[in-house]
Amino acid sequence: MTDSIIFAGFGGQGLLFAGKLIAYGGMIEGKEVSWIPSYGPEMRGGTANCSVRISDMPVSSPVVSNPDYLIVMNSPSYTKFINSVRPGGKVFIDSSMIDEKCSRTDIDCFYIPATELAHDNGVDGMANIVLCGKLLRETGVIKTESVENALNKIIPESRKALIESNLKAIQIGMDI
Amino acid sequence: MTDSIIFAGFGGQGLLFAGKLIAYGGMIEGKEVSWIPSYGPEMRGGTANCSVRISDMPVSSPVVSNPDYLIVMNSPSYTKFINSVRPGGKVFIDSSMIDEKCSRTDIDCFYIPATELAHDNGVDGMANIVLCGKLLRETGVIKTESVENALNKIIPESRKALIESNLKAIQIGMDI
Amino acid sequence: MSVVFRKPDSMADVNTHYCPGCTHGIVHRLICEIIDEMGIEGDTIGICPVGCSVMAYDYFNCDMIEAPHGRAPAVATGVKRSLPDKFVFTYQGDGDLAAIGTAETIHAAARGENITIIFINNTTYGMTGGQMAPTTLPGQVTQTTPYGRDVEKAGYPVKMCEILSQVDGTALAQRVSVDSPKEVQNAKKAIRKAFQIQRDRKGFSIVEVLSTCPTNWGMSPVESLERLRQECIPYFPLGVYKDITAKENSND
Amino acid sequence: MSVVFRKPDSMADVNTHYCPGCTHGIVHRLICEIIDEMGIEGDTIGICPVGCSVMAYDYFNCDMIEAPHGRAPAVATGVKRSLPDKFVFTYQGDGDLAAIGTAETIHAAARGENITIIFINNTTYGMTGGQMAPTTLPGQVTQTTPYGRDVEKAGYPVKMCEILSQVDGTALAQRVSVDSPKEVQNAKKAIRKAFQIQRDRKGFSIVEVLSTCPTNWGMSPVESLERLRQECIPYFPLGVYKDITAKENSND
Amino acid sequence: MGKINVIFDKCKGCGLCENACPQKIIQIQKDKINSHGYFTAVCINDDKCVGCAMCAVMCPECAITVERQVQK
Amino acid sequence: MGKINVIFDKCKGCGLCENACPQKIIQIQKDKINSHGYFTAVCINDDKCVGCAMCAVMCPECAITVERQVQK
Amino acid sequence: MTAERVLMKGNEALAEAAIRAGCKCYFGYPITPQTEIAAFMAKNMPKRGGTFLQAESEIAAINMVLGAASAGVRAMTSSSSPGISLKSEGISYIAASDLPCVIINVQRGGPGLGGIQPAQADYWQAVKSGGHGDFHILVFAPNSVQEMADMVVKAFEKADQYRIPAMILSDGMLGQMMEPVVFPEISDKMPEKPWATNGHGNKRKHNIINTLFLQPDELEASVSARSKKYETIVENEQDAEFYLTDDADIVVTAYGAVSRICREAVDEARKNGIKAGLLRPKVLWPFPVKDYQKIVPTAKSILCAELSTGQMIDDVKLAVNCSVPVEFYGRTGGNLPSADEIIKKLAEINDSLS
Amino acid sequence: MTAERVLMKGNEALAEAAIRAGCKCYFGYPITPQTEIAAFMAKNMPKRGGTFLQAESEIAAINMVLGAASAGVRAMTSSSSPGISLKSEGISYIAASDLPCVIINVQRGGPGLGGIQPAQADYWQAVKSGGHGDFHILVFAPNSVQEMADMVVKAFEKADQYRIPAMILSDGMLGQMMEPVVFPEISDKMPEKPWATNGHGNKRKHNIINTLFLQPDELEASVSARSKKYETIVENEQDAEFYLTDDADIVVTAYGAVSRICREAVDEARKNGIKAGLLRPKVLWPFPVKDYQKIVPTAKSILCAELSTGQMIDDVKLAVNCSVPVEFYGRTGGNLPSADEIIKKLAEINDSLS
Ligand SMILES: Cc1ncc(C[n+]2csc(CCOP(=O)(O)OP(=O)(O)O)c2C)c(N)n1
Ligand SMILES: Cc1ncc(C[n+]2csc(CCOP(=O)(O)OP(=O)(O)O)c2C)c(N)n1
Ligand code: SF4
Ligand code: SF4
Ligand code: SF4
Ligand code: SF4
Ligand code: SF4
Ligand code: SF4
Ligand SMILES: [Mg+2]
Ligand SMILES: [Mg+2]
Repeated sequence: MTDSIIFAGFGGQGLLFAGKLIAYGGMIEGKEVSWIPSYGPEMRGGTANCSVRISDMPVSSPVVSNPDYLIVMNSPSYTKFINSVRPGGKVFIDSSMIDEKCSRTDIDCFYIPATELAHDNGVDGMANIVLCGKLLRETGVIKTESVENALNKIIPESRKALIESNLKAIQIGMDI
Repeated sequence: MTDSIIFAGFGGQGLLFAGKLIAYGGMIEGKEVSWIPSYGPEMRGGTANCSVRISDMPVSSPVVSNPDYLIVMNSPSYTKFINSVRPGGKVFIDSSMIDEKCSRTDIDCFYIPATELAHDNGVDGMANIVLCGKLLRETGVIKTESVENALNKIIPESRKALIESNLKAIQIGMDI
Repeated sequence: MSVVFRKPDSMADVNTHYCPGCTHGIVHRLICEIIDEMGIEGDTIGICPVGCSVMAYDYFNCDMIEAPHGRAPAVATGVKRSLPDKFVFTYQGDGDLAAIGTAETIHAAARGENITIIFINNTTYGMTGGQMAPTTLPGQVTQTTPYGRDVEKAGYPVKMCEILSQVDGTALAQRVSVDSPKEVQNAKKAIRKAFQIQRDRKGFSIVEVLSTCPTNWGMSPVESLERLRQECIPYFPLGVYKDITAKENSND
Repeated sequence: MSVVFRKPDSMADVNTHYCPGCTHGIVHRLICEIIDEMGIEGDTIGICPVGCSVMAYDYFNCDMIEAPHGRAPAVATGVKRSLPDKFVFTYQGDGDLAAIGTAETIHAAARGENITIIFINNTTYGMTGGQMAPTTLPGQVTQTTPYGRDVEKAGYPVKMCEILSQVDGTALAQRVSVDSPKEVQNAKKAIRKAFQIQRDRKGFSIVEVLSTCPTNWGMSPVESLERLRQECIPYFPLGVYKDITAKENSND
Repeated sequence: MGKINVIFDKCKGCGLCENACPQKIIQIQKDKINSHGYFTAVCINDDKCVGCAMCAVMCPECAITVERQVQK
Repeated sequence: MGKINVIFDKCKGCGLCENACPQKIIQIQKDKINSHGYFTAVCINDDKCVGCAMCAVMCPECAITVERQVQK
Repeated sequence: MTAERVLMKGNEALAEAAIRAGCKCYFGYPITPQTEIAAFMAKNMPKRGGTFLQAESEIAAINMVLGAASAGVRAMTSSSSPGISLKSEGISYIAASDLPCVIINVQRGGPGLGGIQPAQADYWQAVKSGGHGDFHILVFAPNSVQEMADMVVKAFEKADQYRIPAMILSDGMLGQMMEPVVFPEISDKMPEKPWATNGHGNKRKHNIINTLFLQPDELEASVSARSKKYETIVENEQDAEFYLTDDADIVVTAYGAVSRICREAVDEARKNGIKAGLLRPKVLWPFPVKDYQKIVPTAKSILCAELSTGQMIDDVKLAVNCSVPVEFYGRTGGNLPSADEIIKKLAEINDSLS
Repeated sequence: MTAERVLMKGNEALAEAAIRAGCKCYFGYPITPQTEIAAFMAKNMPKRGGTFLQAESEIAAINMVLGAASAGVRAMTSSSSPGISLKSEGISYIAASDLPCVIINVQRGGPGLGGIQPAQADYWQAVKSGGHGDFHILVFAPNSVQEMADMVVKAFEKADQYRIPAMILSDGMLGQMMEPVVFPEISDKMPEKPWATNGHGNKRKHNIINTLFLQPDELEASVSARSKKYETIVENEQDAEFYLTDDADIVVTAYGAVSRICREAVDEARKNGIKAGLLRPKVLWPFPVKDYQKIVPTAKSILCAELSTGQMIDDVKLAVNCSVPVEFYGRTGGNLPSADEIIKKLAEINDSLS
């Protein structure tokens, strides 16, 4: 079983971090994982995205062309990736940022006003993590506690407050 | 039949030119010829030498290790090359410059005070050509008129006097 | 009402790939304005080496060549020696011109190569993601000077106009800025002078343009102009470092 | 009677491959004298790139490295960063340092790399048989300027001390000559100063030595010294172009 | 009297024009993203435009055309 | 009072010592070639040597050793 | 924390492992897609007693490595394709000086400026001629972040052992991706380097690092001595990984990034009844000829897959003595083949076999 | 004077022929043993309406060539081994820009600074990878002063025809030796170059010379188009010379300087009753595979002789599909084998055959 996920949006929305968090969680569960960003000058245009795979077997190519899951936080990325999602796949859309509605019937789309929710709940700028919460809830790609463990690994102890707010953001996503 | 010749001495003694002259003469006779200088930093030490081959067949390597004939104009070169001459070979030694006498019995050595002869005959600095004259006389490697033709080709008409003195130097060598 | 400002003809009508507020675009336009004003689009060959402006071949309507990193002055020399009657300019970044291309720059100048160099000093390697450039200011944080440029270890910034003023073939070495409309107009004058020097076969001309890189400076475009004024100009003083036409032109 | 002059200990007791009267040998000796006087033979690493002096690794008794053409300052940087307490010097020709190695030279200076460069300016490429060097004088006939160096086509000579004086990391840039016993002694003083600057970790030091190449100049050694005086020194004026220790030392 | 025209799809909303305008009549509108994903500059008070072209001179994208009543 | 010693096999006969000697007492002898093929420098008047070492200072081959009566 | 798995980019894992392996000097020049190596070094070297220096060019960087290696310290440089071309003179000199060092090539698309996505079109440059003259360098080909770390350690060790430059021939994919990596325990005992030019301290004769031999016989002796060394290396350092090759009709062979995809393709092909296997060279020079010889008796066909128009394929043919037909599948420009593309090719070959 | 034989150095004959072939720009940097090319150009270009320019480095020189070639003129540079390494990035760019030009490598001993006597150790660098990325250049291998002249003319023509860099892979012996040469009649009609960046004069769209393609699919398309061109060249431009191969048991194969010595050895060996022949590649890329195929039916053994530790030998093995055993004889460091050395080797092989 391999799950593949694309995280896409503007630079600064934390999508590379979100991808890394999920991958790290998978690793903690003992799975094979990979993460790869799109890189190079096109980054400068302002978009940033990454591919993550979580698998029971060695990961072949880390580059994902047809994701099972898509987390998307801006309109250009939505347009770019929505049709690449595999039939049966799930898409998590920050509806605070994206007005479009998907017409595909072979995938599940979740419209989450993540940016607003984050703002309203005092975790400004953590829309990415809110969406991760929803991803966990809807897909079970990894366990919630794995993400919690991952946070403890990735974020240095000195910034404990940051861990707290990340956890809060996940909870918000889980709760929608 | 291939004749191979080494011309060796100090830079400035005109040995590269002498080699070229003989090779040119051979070419005029329709033979296959080659000329190659020793090159590179060792030139700077002050020695200059070149190898010439004159042949009925295509020349393989232009580099001569065991010459049939050797024209030599300084003592270091004499030491360096005298033992490389093939048995039966001929050596033309500028005895104005070289005091050594050869003890080999399997080769013919000609001691010509070429530098003095050139000076005394008003063709100063043409000891190299004097030695070529002797070479022609003793070996017949090419015909004398071929050298004359070669001179006419190599030296521009504007410097006719130079051709004259070269011819004179050859004659001196022939006449010894 | 008449149009008093519009895109110059020699500038291609396409969207650039530059980040918002990057001043590369301003300098492109100035060059095109001069090309238009001098009517030389058909006689000009532009050369852009690697750097953020590598794709400028799509933005200028004159013939264009992409050069390897740092080698534009050599490529320009090859073109100019082949076509001495054409205008040849290069458009180079600070990493390109003042690091890997140092030798090519100085020797094109020493040859008095009759070309014009537009030199974009944005104190960083823009294209590769913001590493230290030879022009990175002391203390400036970049990807490869994460603790700020320590001149003891990483060396001092290189001042190309100052250096080139010591090279005999240099006809013009001038440093300008694009931080305000006034400076932009000054920059344009300098670029015009450079092209005129080339037209008059007077030798090597270089215009160094202090420029911004909002993306890698981590600032807004407007803040970037401010930094340019507050930090860059004091370190890299604007002015004419060498101009062999200065005397003749002194009553301009 | 006591010996007042003899071969320095750090100079190998071998015959050199240099042409008769070539002043490379004088400069070698001066460096060795300084090494002896400072007692640093065991702490010194010398680097000779390609050029007539490439085989100098056989002439100096300290540890020696042969560098690719033009790259000695980079090699020296690698050594010095690994062994900051050792003395590192390079010995480079004008073709090497001022043509192919221009970037390496200028950037070692800009980094204030704590090394010493001895720069032999003999206005030609000696080793390869006398081609034009960046320092070849206008009008000078060489293998590649058979009609004399035409500055219009072949460019102007490059003046490295002048250029390096504009580089912030340069601690010492001084031009000396070896055309007479007096100048040789001056040259020695400059070389000593350079090594002292290195010892005191003050940065990059370069001593440019106007030198002869009798073979490729087509002159006798004595005539060559005369040319050096008459033609080279006027074009490349001797003197201190930069010395950050000048003030402290002014009462020397 | 002047007038500017911002080419909607060329503008990257960098704000350099806004910063340069002596009349302070340019703003980056936050309503409509162009095809490249940028909010763009607009002139918020056509009447006050003097046609000085300072905005255009600073625009890195050549996104501004300026017209002016030319005397004489 | 001084004295020079030219190492025969190191000298290349370049004449720089000859040229530098204030006493004009060095000459390149034309009698004997050394092992590298050079005529070499010799001091032609030991008595006049002042031991100034100018010759040695100019010798590219380090072929000259100089001795001198050191006062004090 | 040694035994812990951490998630890291290939470039960063390599840089961390290099520091652990005792790399004391890093000299580099920015180029995508390897900038993370320099960034990591810039951040960590100063804290851990090493030198990070951004050179003015790739040429300066490789020559700084020459200097540091001469001084006897472990030194490294990294770049990507065009930058490696610029280093080729320097690499030839380092090889000719018998100096150990490590060179990283995170390959991108070429020729010329090309692109910045993964490619394997510098194979020849790495294994045949990263410069003029007769010489070789050790070439390691990782295919995971773990191997980026492991192989750089090995590269430093082998470089010192044989006094030879060693290269990690990686690519943009391996450099940019994150995977779990466990850093190995590394002995901090460094080998003696009595040949180093680090100042003789009046205790030994001066050391000389040089490559010039004007006398042909001397140069030939030096080249021959190096050839002898190469023979030892060819004997001892070949390395490859076998996957399901024992009974394979078709052996896919691939290194680096593309080998991962081929492994998936082999698994899938097996499901479709195609007897496929994978032979993955882990060292490209010396080429693992002995390992290829092992498949000769059983393999009916070989499929060589590369991110190039076909470079390693020649070595594969020679390794099997042209006795097994070798097919090719290549992608270029930064494109990676999908497993499906490989499977399709396998199916075609399989059909032709029967 | 066209039909006249003149005695000239290989380097000078090449330079003269280049000027006759319409070379308008020469850019070079001094290095032994090719300095005569630059010296000749310096003397003659100004008189004959061309440009001679001594560049500040080999890198500058190759990039000046890039510029001049872009401008549409015939341009050339020359160097020797280490200098060619420095040009490798530029060569990759020129190839990627589909620009025609001529590059001369008068090979010397390596690696590193090596020596200045003849060698053939840059074979791989010339035919496999004079730089990063998938590309090829035409490689001509003269073995006489006459061919130094003839092949440079051909190199200019073929370079223009295919828009590809062409190299003359010579060596110190061929460069330094004099032999009679007859300069060929050359048409002074130059091909049209509508792609040149020589100023559009408002008469056409602007031309662009570039190598960057950030989109993998675009870069792949560009690489594939160039591969197609290479296929045409491989089909049409192979060239080799056969000497007594028809009935030869042992075919010696060698190019350049060493092929001359092998020819003498073949003649001598025949006298001793050894049925030897010589197959001499005149073009090294594309390698004359078709010509090698011709000897497969009859040859019992091949002896590959090179001034290297063995580089062309791999291509020879592949060209005969490993179906004929290939032996090797190599000298390095600037040494040339004597005919006797080759004959001895031939005798050994001959003995082993019976
Ligand atoms: C030989 C080589 N080395 C490195 C690179 C990577 N590279 C691309 S652009 C660039 C420098 C960009 O900086 P700069 O010249 O200052 O231009 P900017 O992007 O800042 O405008 C570098 C190092 C390359 N393409 N080629
Ligand atoms: C890359 C490279 N290019 C060219 C050469 C040939 N070469 C050897 S020494 C030299 C220059 C010598 O001139 P200079 O540095 O002035 O030293 P000099 O011999 O005059 O003392 C050159 C070009 C080389 N060895 N390597
Ligand atoms: S990275 Fe910097 S220099 Fe490059 S386009 Fe963006 S702002 Fe401009
Ligand atoms: S060629 Fe010139 S620089 Fe070289 S050793 Fe001879 S005189 Fe000295
Ligand atoms: S033309 Fe002048 S006044 Fe009008 S908008 Fe532009 S800057 Fe403002
Ligand atoms: S300066 Fe140009 S790009 Fe920037 S906001 Fe104004 S119109 Fe838009
Ligand atoms: S200076 Fe030295 S080498 Fe020259 S002649 Fe005098 S002793 Fe001999
Ligand atoms: S020491 Fe002085 S006086 Fe004596 S020989 Fe030498 S230069 Fe002449
Ligand atoms: Mg920059
Ligand atoms: Mg010199």
